Amino acid sequence: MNVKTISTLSPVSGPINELKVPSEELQLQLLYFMKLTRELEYRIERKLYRQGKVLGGVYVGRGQEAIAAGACIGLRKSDVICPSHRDMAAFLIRGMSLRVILAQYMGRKTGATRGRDANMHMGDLDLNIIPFISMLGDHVPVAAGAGLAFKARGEDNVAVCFFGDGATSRGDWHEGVNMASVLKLPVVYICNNNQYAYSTPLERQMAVENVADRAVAYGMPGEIVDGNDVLAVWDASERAIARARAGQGPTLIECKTFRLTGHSAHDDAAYVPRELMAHWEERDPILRLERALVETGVITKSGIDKVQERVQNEIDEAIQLAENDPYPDPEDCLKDVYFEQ
Amino acid sequence: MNVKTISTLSPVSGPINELKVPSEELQLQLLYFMKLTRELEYRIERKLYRQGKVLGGVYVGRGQEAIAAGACIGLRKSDVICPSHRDMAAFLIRGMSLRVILAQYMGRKTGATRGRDANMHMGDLDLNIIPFISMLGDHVPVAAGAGLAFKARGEDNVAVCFFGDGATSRGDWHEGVNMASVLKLPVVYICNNNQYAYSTPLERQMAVENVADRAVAYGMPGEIVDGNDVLAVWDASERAIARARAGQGPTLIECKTFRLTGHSAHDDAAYVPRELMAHWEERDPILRLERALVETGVITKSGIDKVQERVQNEIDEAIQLAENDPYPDPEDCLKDVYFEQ
Amino acid sequence: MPATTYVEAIRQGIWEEMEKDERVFVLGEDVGIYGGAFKVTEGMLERFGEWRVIDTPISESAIVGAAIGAALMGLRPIAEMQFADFISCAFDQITNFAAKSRYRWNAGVPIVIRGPSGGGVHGGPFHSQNPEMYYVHTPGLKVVCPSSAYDAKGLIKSAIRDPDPVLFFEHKFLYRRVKEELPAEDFTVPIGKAAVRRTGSDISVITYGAMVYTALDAAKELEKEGIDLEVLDLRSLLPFDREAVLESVKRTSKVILLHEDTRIGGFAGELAAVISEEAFEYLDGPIRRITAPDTPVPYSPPLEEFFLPKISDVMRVARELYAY
Amino acid sequence: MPATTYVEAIRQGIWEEMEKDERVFVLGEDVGIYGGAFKVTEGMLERFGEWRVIDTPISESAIVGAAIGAALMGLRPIAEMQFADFISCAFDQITNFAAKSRYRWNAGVPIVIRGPSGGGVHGGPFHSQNPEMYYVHTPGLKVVCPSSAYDAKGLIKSAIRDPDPVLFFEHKFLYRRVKEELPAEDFTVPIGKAAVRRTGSDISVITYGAMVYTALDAAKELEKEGIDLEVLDLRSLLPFDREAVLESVKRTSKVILLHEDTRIGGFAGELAAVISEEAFEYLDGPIRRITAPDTPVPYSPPLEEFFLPKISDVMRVARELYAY
Ligand SMILES: Cc1ncc(C[n+]2csc(CCOP(=O)(O)OP(=O)(O)O)c2C)c(N)n1
Ligand SMILES: Cc1ncc(C[n+]2csc(CCOP(=O)(O)OP(=O)(O)O)c2C)c(N)n1
Ligand SMILES: [Mg+2]
Ligand SMILES: [Mg+2]
Repeated sequence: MNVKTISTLSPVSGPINELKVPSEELQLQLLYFMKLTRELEYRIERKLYRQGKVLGGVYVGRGQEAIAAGACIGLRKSDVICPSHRDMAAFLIRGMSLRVILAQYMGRKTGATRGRDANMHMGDLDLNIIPFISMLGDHVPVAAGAGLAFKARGEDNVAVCFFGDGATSRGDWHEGVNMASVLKLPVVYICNNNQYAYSTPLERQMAVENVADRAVAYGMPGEIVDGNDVLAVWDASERAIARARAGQGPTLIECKTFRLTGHSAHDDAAYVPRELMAHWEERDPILRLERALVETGVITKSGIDKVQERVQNEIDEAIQLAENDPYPDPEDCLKDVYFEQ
Repeated sequence: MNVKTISTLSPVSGPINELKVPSEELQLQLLYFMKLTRELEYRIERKLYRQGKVLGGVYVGRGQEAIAAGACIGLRKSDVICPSHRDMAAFLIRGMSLRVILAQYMGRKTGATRGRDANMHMGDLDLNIIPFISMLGDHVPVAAGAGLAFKARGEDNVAVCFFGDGATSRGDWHEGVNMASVLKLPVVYICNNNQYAYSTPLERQMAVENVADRAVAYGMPGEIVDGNDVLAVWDASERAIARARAGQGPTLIECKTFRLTGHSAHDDAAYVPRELMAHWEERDPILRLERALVETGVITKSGIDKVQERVQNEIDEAIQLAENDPYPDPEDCLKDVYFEQ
Repeated sequence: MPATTYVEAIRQGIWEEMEKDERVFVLGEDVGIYGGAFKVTEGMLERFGEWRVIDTPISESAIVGAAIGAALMGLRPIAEMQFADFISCAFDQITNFAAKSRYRWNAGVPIVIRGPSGGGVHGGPFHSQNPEMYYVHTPGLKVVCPSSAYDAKGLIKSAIRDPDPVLFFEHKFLYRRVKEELPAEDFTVPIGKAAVRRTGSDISVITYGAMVYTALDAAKELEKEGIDLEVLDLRSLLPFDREAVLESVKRTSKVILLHEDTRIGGFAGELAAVISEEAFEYLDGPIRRITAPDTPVPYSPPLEEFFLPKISDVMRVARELYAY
Repeated sequence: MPATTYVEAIRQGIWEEMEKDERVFVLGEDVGIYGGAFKVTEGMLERFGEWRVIDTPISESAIVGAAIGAALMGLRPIAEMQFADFISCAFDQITNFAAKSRYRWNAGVPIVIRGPSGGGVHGGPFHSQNPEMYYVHTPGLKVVCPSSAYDAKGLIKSAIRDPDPVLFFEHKFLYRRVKEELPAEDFTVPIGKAAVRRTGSDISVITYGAMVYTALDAAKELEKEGIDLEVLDLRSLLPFDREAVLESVKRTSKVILLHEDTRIGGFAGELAAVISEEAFEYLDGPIRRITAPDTPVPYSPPLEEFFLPKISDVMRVARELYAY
């Protein structure tokens, strides 16, 4: 396939491209949410987990923050999102509080699932977030179903569904995108192609070069964007969202990116060549955005420091609150399996 | 996608095209097997079923006989096939006897599954036929696994796997062809696109025009052939089989065809427009082959009558045998759930 | 009023709920133009339009997944499995996404998944299955197996109105074989309540689905021998009517557990555990199970007949137990 | 000889079978370069090469489907599920294709499907499941749940050599927590044979997997009170050792059925049915079940601790039963 990758930011310096860009306010919001995401996941993975305050599995999106941020920042409250396991920015942008998120990771009663489920498995119907389940790809038809509800009711909301390159091998992924295509449902499918699924490189996952090549099989547009360029992600998402709202059906956006960490907190990613990691570290999406915003005068260097400070303070505060939040009562285990009056 | 449909036979008259054709002997064999298939399924669906001698569901491939015939005639004994529910010619070509097949349909002890399973669910390891299970698409990864065994052992056998257009919507179909592609397994995937899945037309099944368009998503060749032209099916299959034997991985062949009957014996296909049915009746693959063979002098009209006579006699005889074959003993129900010494 | 068949009762139940509640819709394979393989949704496409009667691709997992998503957004989906056997393809979505949703994040998934199950029609291993136990063993789901037209209609309505995921297993052998006059007015049958089909004093036969008739026929025969069977139709398996089971067992002190499903891990095991835990002192004899043997459902008539529990099985075991 | 952990025992068992029989191979996600999420296949890629240690796409259903196809062509596949929870995605292939193949057309499917199951490690609802019953209820399959390093090694070898599909559920809590010295020479543990872990005269505790240790710990405590528990480790659930169960129950006359899996439709039900059918006259008290409650497996420590059956549960029920 002959696909051009859309980029607005130079990989290692400032802006290179005069694509449609979001307002300065939105650019600053993106910076804030990406930095908040980075710092929050840093604390979870490198501090709280290592301190034994977060138990079980921890998966972070270090190096991939631009994707969920760029895709979610332009959504309406009435749209619904189905994030995957490296999309922390999505939760933050939708308005889930740091305390609720941290309490989730620490298994507290105040967490998004009141201690029932772990880590990224956070949902909230008031925020229109449908939570991920571990079975990769399962939320792909679920997102189609949300879109179906919108379409059946004549609403112009959209469902935005996130997944990794590896998840596209699941049967449910195929069934879900196929159904969305056949019924022309208002869904935007966003793939973070970080080129690995756990230790498995892309070429062991699919016999095509790009995840977007798979869109052809569903008669839907497949677009490749530089996933470490938040403005490019925003731009592609805006167009796909508009398409969905206009009743033209689903779009698949592939965001090329890289996981700047192991698969989960216990994995040192020894299987990733050092140079490859270094190559992508240079293309850190947050650094790229910072450089661009400084060059275009949207923010100063000290302005960036202030954002970092704000982010740290907010997280410090939230950790304090969450750490002091209560655990669920043991007998809560028995509740809410079914509707209770 | 820009795909050319390959045809060698004119839809309504003789040969139109000088593609590579099989030997005259093979052409005559194809004629025999297609006519045998037609007559056998006619007896099963229109006689034995209506006489109450075949119980349960009956699915036939009337109008689609060229597909399994063209794809199987060139296989080696050591190749394996995974037929679907409209591929009777496959069983016949592989050497399953009429009596075994008829006994299968009549639930006799001498049937391919000794009365345990129904209709097309026939398998025989000695003939290298892996039987279909009802769950559409399930045999697609199974075929990949057979190919995997060949490849792992360094054998140049191939697995040929058949399915309908509708089955390609199943998750297992996706997972299976994807795995075959990634591991470059020697599998030939053959789709009978008869444009309906039960009552559901193609456009409710997929948002692409051709099933072959889906091949792109797996980096494998997708080829469209006139599925009512047995010589074209043969030609495409030969090339795909050769490719698989040479270690170049799987191919998807889409055979455009039409179901000249209801979905199953109890369905009158009222949802199919009359003109569409008439259009395809004119393109009956057996009539097309007969005309071509007569025009090229491979057989005479009376030669064709003789084939028909032979076919009828063979089936008459086999029905007699099968009808007198015993039913399984009731207690056989309990046997062979596990290996028995 | 003419009698209504079991299959028509289901159709009516869905139809009436769709008339009453515009959130209710149907999706599945061939449910639209064709009206469903067994005609349960016949005429609905014309009446309710293509966004309430949705023909889908052959994608059981996505059918259920989409139902879940639509339910979370406020709709009330009814997903048809063309045969209940194919629910296996949606097992993951049902047991992991739908069943656990409320527990995890307090978001109910009010979906109904329905389809024809059961044997007796020469369907063979893949058109005759009784998949109920896979779901009975999954907390968060409800499982319903009606045996009569009245129950079928009343329970499908309860299922549609239920705030949690309900699996509704119809017995295809009963589709056109049982019928009865139904009330003209709206009625429901509560999920989780059993029905005593025949009161009796000697032995309780606890069963569900098509086996209810096997039990009743056996009871009629045994009456001649002076053996008085009680027949309890569970109607729902999850939740099941524990009180009714224990009440009956405590009264008769002898119990036969009967189902068409296979034995190991079948529902009779659950019942045996509950009874032997909670009514141990009332038992005057061993708990006896009558079930299909542990094999796939075979196709050929003599095999399938052997496979399915029969009136004679119930009679034999009842006589043994009576004499105990 | 140093002690071998449970997880290492499985690795050794697979390794030795691969050395001995070139038909044996491994496939699954991250089993090659990475050596498996829990390192069960570590070093195998280097030793056996890429066609015997196959990294697959994330496609559980195709992993099992491909294993079936390869097995039919004469190989002996071992399919890894990264977590046993994800076996749900392959449910259809396992229960319909693999389980019914021999019955239908006499073609055995000698595959092993293995993976880490069970809770106690704060894995939450999707990394802690006990999926055994879905397969125990499926004729044609075998289901194994080892509790010790010795059994893990002996049973994985039996599973690999078995002519039928075997589901091998490892308990991840035990992976590195239990170890023992293993014989240097080749040994197997037969599928379908239980092991008495502790002989006792008062009450039989019948269990499997990690709960064996809960039972043993409770027994040690109760000994002080003069209550003498027998602990029977089933090791295999399908087939299970009916004789050993009945023998033990007939001897002690009181029975506790203990499992980590949830209650309704759990294996305790099957055992209760068999016992109350075949050892009814020997019972001196109700059959008591101790199981997880009917909920998903919760994540937060206090919830998960509540969820899992505990030593104190066994002690409480044993005291009640002793006093009965
Ligand atoms: C059905 C299923 N199989 C296996 C896993 C285990 N698993 C968790 S994440 C992961 C890799 C996912 O790769 P990808 O989809 O590319 O997402 P990424 O982690 O790279 O963002 C695997 C195999 C799972 N969660 N679900
Ligand atoms: C998983 C599954 N879902 C539903 C069915 C019921 N069913 C049997 S054949 C069929 C239509 C198949 O259409 P297609 O694949 O195009 O094959 P065709 O019958 O047209 O040859 C359906 C829906 C099934 N057998 N398996
Ligand atoms: Mg990835
Ligand atoms: Mg078709």
